[in-house]
Amino acid sequence: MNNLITVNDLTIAYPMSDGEIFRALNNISVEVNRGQIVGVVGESGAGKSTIGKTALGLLDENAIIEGGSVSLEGEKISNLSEAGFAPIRGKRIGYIYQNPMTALNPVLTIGEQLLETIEAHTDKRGNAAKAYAIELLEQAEVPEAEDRLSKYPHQLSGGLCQRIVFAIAICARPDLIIADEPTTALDVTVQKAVLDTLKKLAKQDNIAIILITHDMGVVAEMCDYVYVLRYGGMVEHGPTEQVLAHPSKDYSRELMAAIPRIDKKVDRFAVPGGMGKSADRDRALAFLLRREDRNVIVDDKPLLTARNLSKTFVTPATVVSAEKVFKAVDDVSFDVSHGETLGIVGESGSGKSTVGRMVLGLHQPDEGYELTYRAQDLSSLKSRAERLALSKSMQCIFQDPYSSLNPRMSAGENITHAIKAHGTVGRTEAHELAGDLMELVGLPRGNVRKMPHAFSGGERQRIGIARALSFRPDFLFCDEPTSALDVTVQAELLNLMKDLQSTLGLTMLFVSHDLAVVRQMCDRVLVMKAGQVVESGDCDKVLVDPDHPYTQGLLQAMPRFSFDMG
Amino acid sequence: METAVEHTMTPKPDKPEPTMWERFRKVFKGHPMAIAGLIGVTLFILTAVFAPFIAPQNPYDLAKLDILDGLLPPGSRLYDGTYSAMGTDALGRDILSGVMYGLRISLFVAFTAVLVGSTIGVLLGLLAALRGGWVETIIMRAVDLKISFPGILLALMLLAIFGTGVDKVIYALIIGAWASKARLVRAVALSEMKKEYIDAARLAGLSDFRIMTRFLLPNSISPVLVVLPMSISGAIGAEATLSFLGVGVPITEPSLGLLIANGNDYLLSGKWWISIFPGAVLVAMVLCINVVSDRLRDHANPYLRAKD
Amino acid sequence: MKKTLTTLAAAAALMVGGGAQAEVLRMAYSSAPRSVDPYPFGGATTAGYKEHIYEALVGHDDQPLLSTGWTWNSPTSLTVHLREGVSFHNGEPFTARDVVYSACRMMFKIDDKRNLLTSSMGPLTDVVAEGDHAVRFETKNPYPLWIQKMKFLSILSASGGDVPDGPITYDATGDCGITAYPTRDDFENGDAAIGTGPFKHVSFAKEFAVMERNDDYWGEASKWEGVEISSVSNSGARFAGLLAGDYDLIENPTNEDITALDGDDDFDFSGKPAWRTMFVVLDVNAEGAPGVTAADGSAPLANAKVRHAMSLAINRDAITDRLFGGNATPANQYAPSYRAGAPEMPALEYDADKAKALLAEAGYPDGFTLQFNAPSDRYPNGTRVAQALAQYWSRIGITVELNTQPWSVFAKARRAREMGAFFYGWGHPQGPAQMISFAFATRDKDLGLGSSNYSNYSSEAFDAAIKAWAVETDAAKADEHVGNAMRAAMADMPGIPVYYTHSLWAHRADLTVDGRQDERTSAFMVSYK
Amino acid sequence: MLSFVLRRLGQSGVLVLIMSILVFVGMYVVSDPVAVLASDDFTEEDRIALASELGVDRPLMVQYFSFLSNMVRGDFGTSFVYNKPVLPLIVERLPATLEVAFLAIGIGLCVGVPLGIYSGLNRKRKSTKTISFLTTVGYSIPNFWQALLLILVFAVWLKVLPASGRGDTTMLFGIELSFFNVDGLRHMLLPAINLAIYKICMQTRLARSGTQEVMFQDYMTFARAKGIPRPRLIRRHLLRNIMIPIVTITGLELGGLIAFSTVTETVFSWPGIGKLLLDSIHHADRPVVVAYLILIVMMFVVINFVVDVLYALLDPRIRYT
Repeated sequence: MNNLITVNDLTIAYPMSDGEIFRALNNISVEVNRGQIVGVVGESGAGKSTIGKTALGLLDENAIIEGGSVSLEGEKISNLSEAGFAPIRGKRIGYIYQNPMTALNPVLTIGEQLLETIEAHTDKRGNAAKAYAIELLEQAEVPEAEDRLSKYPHQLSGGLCQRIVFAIAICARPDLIIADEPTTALDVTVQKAVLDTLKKLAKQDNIAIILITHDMGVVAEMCDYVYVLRYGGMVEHGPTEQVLAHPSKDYSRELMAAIPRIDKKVDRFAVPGGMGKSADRDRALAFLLRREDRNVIVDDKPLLTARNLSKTFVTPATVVSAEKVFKAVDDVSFDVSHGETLGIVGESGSGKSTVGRMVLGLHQPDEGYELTYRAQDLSSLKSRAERLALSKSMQCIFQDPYSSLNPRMSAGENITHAIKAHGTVGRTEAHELAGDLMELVGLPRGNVRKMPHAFSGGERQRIGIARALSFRPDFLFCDEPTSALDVTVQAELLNLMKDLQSTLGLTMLFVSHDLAVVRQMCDRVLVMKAGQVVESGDCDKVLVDPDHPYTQGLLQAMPRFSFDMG
Repeated sequence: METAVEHTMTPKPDKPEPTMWERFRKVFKGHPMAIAGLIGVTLFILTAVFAPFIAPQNPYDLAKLDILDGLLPPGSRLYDGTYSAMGTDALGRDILSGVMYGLRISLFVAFTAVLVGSTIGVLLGLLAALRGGWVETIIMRAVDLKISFPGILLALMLLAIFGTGVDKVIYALIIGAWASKARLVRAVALSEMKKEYIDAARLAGLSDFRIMTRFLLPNSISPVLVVLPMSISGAIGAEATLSFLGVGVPITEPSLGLLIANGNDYLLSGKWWISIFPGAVLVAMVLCINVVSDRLRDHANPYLRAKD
Repeated sequence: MKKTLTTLAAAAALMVGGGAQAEVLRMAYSSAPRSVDPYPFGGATTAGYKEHIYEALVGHDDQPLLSTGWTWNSPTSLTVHLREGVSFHNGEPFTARDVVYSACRMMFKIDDKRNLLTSSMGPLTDVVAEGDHAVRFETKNPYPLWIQKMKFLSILSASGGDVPDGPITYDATGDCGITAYPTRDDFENGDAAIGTGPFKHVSFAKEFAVMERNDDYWGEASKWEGVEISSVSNSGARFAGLLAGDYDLIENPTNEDITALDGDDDFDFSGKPAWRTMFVVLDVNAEGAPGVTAADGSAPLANAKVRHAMSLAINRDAITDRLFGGNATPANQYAPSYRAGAPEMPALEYDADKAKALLAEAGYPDGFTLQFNAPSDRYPNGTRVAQALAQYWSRIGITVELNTQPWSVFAKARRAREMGAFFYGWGHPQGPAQMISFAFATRDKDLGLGSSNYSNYSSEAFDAAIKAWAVETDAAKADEHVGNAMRAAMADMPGIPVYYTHSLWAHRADLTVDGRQDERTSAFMVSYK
Repeated sequence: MLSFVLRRLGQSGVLVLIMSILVFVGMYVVSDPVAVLASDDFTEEDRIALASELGVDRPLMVQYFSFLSNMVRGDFGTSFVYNKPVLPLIVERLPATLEVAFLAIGIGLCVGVPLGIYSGLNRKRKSTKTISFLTTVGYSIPNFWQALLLILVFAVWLKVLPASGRGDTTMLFGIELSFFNVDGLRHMLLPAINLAIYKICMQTRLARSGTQEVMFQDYMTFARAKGIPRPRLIRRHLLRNIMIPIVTITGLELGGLIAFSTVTETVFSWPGIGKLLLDSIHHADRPVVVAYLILIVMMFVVINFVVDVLYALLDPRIRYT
């Protein structure tokens, strides 16, 4: 039979600056039929986007097609020139880009970007083109289509932008749409709606879709057939249900096992990782548990109480815009007691991180708040010494592993720089300790001297954790610690944090947008929306049958894959 | 960049950090122009350093000069028998020697001025970014002020107060160099400030000074390093202009710029060698410096490096 | 861009034709005339410009111009007889009334600022019209110099301003019962720019002045239909302008540039020994001079032997023909030897060994340290000469720190007397004596002597001679006194004369230029071959 | 918006104050008007009189405050040298400078930006290497020397362009302009080129690096994926984006040209304000220098302001937020 598109033993190589050759794809074969929705899943580095780029001739100029080919309805297209791709791009193959906010040109209006595509692919001009543009937007379910045309991308939400990208993609009614992580940048509620639209569009024009994603949930809901990639190689492929429910390869199994489940809480993920096991680790633990230099109050009072936290951000006026005031957090109160983990969930912009940053003193809350930590009123802290003691005891695990380490310091230095500065440890001791801590968080101590850029995201996050631990904190604020990571890495990391918490008796404030993760990590949870707490309580209650419609909505939107596996 | 990210994310074989020399080689490998430039720069610097030993004449020792040797065309012999490959100027100063010594002055002036100026600029820029508020306002307004203050008047002031001298020119150029750097660094530092490692440092209770020196500085400096060579050639040009305006280095110790300026008077009368030779050398040197700096810039530009 | 290119081509075509026709003389000055109003400003270019339009009782050559002669009634009273049949550009006849008016105008302060030429009028107590064609000048002390100073008093038409009828009575404030004098604008738009000169004002913009021939000129009318004066301060550009055909004649080409004209068919240059003496001023103060230090702490420059040694060390001929290509004259006294009234003096010899010996004899066998100052932007070749001097002195063992500064800085330091030795040039309209009377005489308010005596030089012999000269109305006797003064000064050498400058003009080869000593450039000097 | 403007105004007020003080002190230490203006046959009495007429015999503080009080009344004083009110003196020379400055910037943009985009798009080509070589040469030659070489070539050897002066001008709304006048344009060309060469090099570099960065943005890839024809890709998507930094820098550059093209104006004896500044500094004409620099400070404030506005116009992200 004649497939719509056939990727045949494709191998793509990049010569790297250090002389090595890096293979983004290795003998990959993919087949897609008309109207079929095919998923290509894999974690970062799997090379899944490269497939789409090859099909559209968008590979970076220095990429080399070492072998194999891509053919569209039998004719080979992978070797076409820039000009040769002209009749294909947008016309026969539509493309949906990872991040709608960056995919649209920030300085051109939506209308301009839509119309130029229409004029490129159809003979519609002037009003006809405009009418068609509006029609497309309406098909993509963009409300008030007409006056969106005059807007600029940054004026619209991510969801809307993605719908506009859809409209652009279907403009020439292509046979195939390549959707590269179409929903990664979107909130879970938006994600669902957007995916539905995409599905609808595909159906109505019988357009085939290659859906590139890392999200099993998305695959489960969208795809009939799925390919699993890893490090540019094919792991396995088959009908979605089969691959997801009964993965035949270890990696696939791991992948599935690593996915946090909203419906049931596991105490550990069935993946390798967690604390390193060795003498170093014990030395590290010994250091961390040596607490005589700290005054531990053990009573039934909560470790941290927050009352009426509010935060207003003011952006000063500029030439063109007046001063803007934005209330990020609006009167939030909560307690965190010893050893417990309090979760805060909410969509982007709900102000959940701001709460934590206020607790840490990285943001100054608005007047009229009350923050007590270890029975100490934080607002009254004056002397540097008090502050110091506090900052040692309250630490943070940051969101973005790529910016949370000082790029100009070795891993070890990143971990122990501060405690050296405070004189907690001496030079040699510090070096030892750095090694031990790295072992503790599951990194070989041999990497102590490496610079951050030599580590992967997950590894950097571990270094971040080691740094936080080095202060022997009681309280950890985890600000979306895994949102930037792949599921398997996330699972390992979450395991590690569970272990550390139980061994060191840490108290945690855990912020995440992913209800499933929160379900796995937290005892109690606050649900935030637009700066306010809409619901709070035990996870098992709130995340199972919530009272508040918003929370219910969140749960609804969660892509869940229903195939249960043993 | 997708590819760049993927690359860092793939498990790396345990490779030691590249040494200075390896980095260096990586930057210049396969860029003949840049290498040529590099060689050029080194040659110029060597000439400047060893001028007193290789120059046929000491052009700064008035007793050695004789106007009877004046305006000799290239390839003549001076009264005392010295061979003058590039001819002499009106005062019997051997142009070749003049160029060697001039190179010395020009490079010295430019380098010290730019280095000191940039250091000041960088520190102020960082301070502005770190402290914000009135500190920032004052520093940035000072930058504005400097931009609207003419260098010639500045140089004149220094000259009037302290008299002529190479050091005065350096002061003038330092004051010329700091502002742009302060601007640049502040911009970069501000974006660095948004990153979480700064929060981490704050959280660790580190002092502002430490944050500035160990965290902000090393991460904000590279753009400055990239423009540094260009500033240096800029400073050489500026020094030349000051000399042309009569407020530059002492006329008895001409820099390249001053040699050119003097030669200017003779261009129309066909005594080309007096300004063309120093001019050519100046251009060549600046050219080398810039070729090298361009290479460094391209290399520092992440968009391009991912592709290299 | 494209458009400009085409226009450019058109222009190029135009250029070829251009240049040839020269009924209008296009001259380029080295600096812009400051005003059309003849009084407020001095300076060669301003003077050169204004004498096209205005004339004075005495010409630049100290000979009668708008006058026919004069008689001394007493050493303090001079009657000048005016030329008859002269009329202004506006047709008004020229009379004594105009002279008194002009004198008043000279003294009058415009917006409370004196005219920079006023000082020459200082000693005058009264100016009286004697009938229509004679004017009497009264001074409180004998003021024979007035004869020569009269050339500063450009004659304006009394009809110019708002002047009540009837005779004008002079007073030193310049008020003279005159309601209003013409303003700067009146002059620049031409209403008040009315003289008796051979050219009439047409327009005067920032760097560009246009004049047309005065066909009713009392003397011989000019051959030039008109004159255009541009001002190009950068010598390179000025010279290039000539070569490019923008101008027919330029003043002050550099000595370097004119060498390019050797054997050039289209362009040529002319020179004229000028009245300016370039010399080194030495502070002879016995307490020592700023910037001059000797090992034994003594004051070298106070020792005449040292000063003579420094003079002996200088090879003046080398300077004049190497740096000036012969377009300068080695100096042998403080005023150009070729000026009327200058005494005969021997050439100054050059002998480095003798200089060394003399220096040793003076007690400085190993020399001393001398900071030598020179303005960097004032005199043609100035900095080079300064370096040459430094060369010669360092050869006889003096350690010279040459310090060149822009004129503005230099002038301040000079006025503040912060310089022990500096290079300086002085030219003067009034013969040889004037300059030394200012430069070397002991200060004397009444006679206005020694006001620029930066040498702190004081010699009875010299002062006696100068004082005698200052009050001598008989020309021959005056010259005698000048001679004595000059010899006295040269014997002590409070300053070292180096050379006399020549004025230079570069011009189209088909023109001849009969230059003048006073460094001015005017159309009268220029004619076709 | 208003608060912003007010803050800016306040700050620039302070700037003007500081600048005026700096210049006052500066000119005071640099030169003595009397020494420069008085001719040698002035008696000491004449000099003292002159000093009092210029008002420079009073203590500096007094001079400064009387200057301030006059300035707030809009009177910037009278030139020592020309004995004319300062403001007209500067204003009448302004058009000449503005013309050349704009022409130079214009040339810079029209030549530099296309070159830059070209070399940004074809990084590997020979021609690109040549361009970058030339740009480097271009701005490594000292401005004054460049000027003389230009004169040498175009005026002396080729005799196609006049070497100096402003040439004929046409009156327009009472302003003398060289633009609408062949002779004027010809006179303007050499100075303009002299100033433009550096700008060309700079614009080329700006446009090149801009292009290189923009070309790797997601939206460029996506636009290609949409199948937009390349010309439009460059005209709309690329150009619009690189213009943003270019405009910002060009603004300041223009300011620099207007304020300090002293060397060029001197060498070509172009009757503009730059030459005026240099002459005034050399003639100790403090009133002119002070007024001049105060105006320049104000100009830069305005330019910064305009640049911000332009920035907003070009970048909707700033316009609508």
